[in-house]
Amino acid sequence: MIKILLFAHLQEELGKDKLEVELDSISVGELKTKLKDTYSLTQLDQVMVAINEEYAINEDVIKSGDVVALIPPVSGG
Amino acid sequence: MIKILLFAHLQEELGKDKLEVELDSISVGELKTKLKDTYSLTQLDQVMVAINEEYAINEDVIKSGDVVALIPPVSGG
Amino acid sequence: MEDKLYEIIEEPIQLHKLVEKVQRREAGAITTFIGTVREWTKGKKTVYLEYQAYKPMAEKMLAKIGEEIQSKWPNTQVAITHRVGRLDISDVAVFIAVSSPHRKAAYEANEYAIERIKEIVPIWKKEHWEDGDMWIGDQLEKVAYPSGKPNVKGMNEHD
Amino acid sequence: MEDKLYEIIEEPIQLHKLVEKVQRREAGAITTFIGTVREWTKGKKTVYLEYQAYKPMAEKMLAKIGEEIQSKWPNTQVAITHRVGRLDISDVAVFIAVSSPHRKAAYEANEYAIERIKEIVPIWKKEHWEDGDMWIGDQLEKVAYPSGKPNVKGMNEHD
Repeated sequence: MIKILLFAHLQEELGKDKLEVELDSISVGELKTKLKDTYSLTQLDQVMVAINEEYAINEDVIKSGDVVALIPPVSGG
Repeated sequence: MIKILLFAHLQEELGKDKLEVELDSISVGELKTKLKDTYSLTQLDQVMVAINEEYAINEDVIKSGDVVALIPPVSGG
Repeated sequence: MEDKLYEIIEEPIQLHKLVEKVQRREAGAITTFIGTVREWTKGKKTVYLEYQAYKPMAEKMLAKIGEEIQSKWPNTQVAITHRVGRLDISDVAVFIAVSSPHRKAAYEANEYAIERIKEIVPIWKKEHWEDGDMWIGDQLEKVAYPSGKPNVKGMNEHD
Repeated sequence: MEDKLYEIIEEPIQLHKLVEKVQRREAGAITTFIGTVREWTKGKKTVYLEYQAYKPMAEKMLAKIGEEIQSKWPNTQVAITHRVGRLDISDVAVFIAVSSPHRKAAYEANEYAIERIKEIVPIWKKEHWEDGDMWIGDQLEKVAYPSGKPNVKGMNEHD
């Protein structure tokens, strides 16, 4: 199981702050495609992915038990 | 009468924080020469002069009643 | 170390406490940056802001910025606090303090910190105007990250 | 205006009070510079410092620096306090706060202020070491003012 944390407009679009998907392993790129198809999330191209609180690239592999975060362009400061 | 305020090492060299000289008018440059001769003040070349709280140049004229300050190179901050 | 140098908090930020975190006998200069909620942005009047953070990762990224600074400007000390939740006009959103033996490094490092916060720290701002609201992201102001991810290796250019 | 924006004082400087003097609804950024007494300078250990000011002229020159800043960086607000008397290690000698709608101006204006203080404000520092003391002047670090007087028209270059 992979836990996916949602923030900002993604959280509002889906009406929840996390998703759980039953998968053993998936690349970041594949996960983004899957999320686009399943939840019709917009603007996902500009969304970064963090695995266990570290930024990841499309080729990185997410494993069951990992905590994934979808990080829209940040606007702190 | 012209009042001359002294600060920092000048104050310590002369053992006082002001001088009073009986003059009607004198240029800044002339005053510096006079002070060098009379009080053997050292390092007066690098000392600025302010008349009534404004920086002055050697050609400016000091008049009786003015408050003059000898301003050694500053070191605030 | 009793105080956390890098913090995401919900309460008002205590300015003098943050300065104390970086004050040292070898420091001659402390610079601070205080980011406050501005009333007008690009002609629109802000009523209030809402900040959200991915807190554990945000604190980790703030600490990473501190490490970057200490490697670029040796013998600096850094503390950063970002507030989240609802913030009204003039409230302090972010507070950065940098101490250094000499002032030049303290200014440069401080400016570097705020630039990097805007690049890599997972914090989001929602603008609330009189006629609506919107989550703000760099997509509204800048191009997308060309490399497909934020420059997490350390910034080379200031804007 | 209830508070003085430009002050020479003998008591410890209250940081948050100075920040309040420049906080405004149109400000999005406040930068501060806190100059503290450093223990080691050029290999010599400072025991304490003594600052002396020609107070009325010093306050006038601080105000002049504020005016220069407001003409170079429009819509900034500036407050500067310098402390005089005996200061121990880590005590705050000077505190500069600049607010601005945007951060770039707040950083630049703040750095300009400290550079200008070191040029034109009649304040002197006496170093007290374990084996002696000395009034410090720029003559020990830099050449004399080339024009025979400090550049009171406004600085053009930063060092």
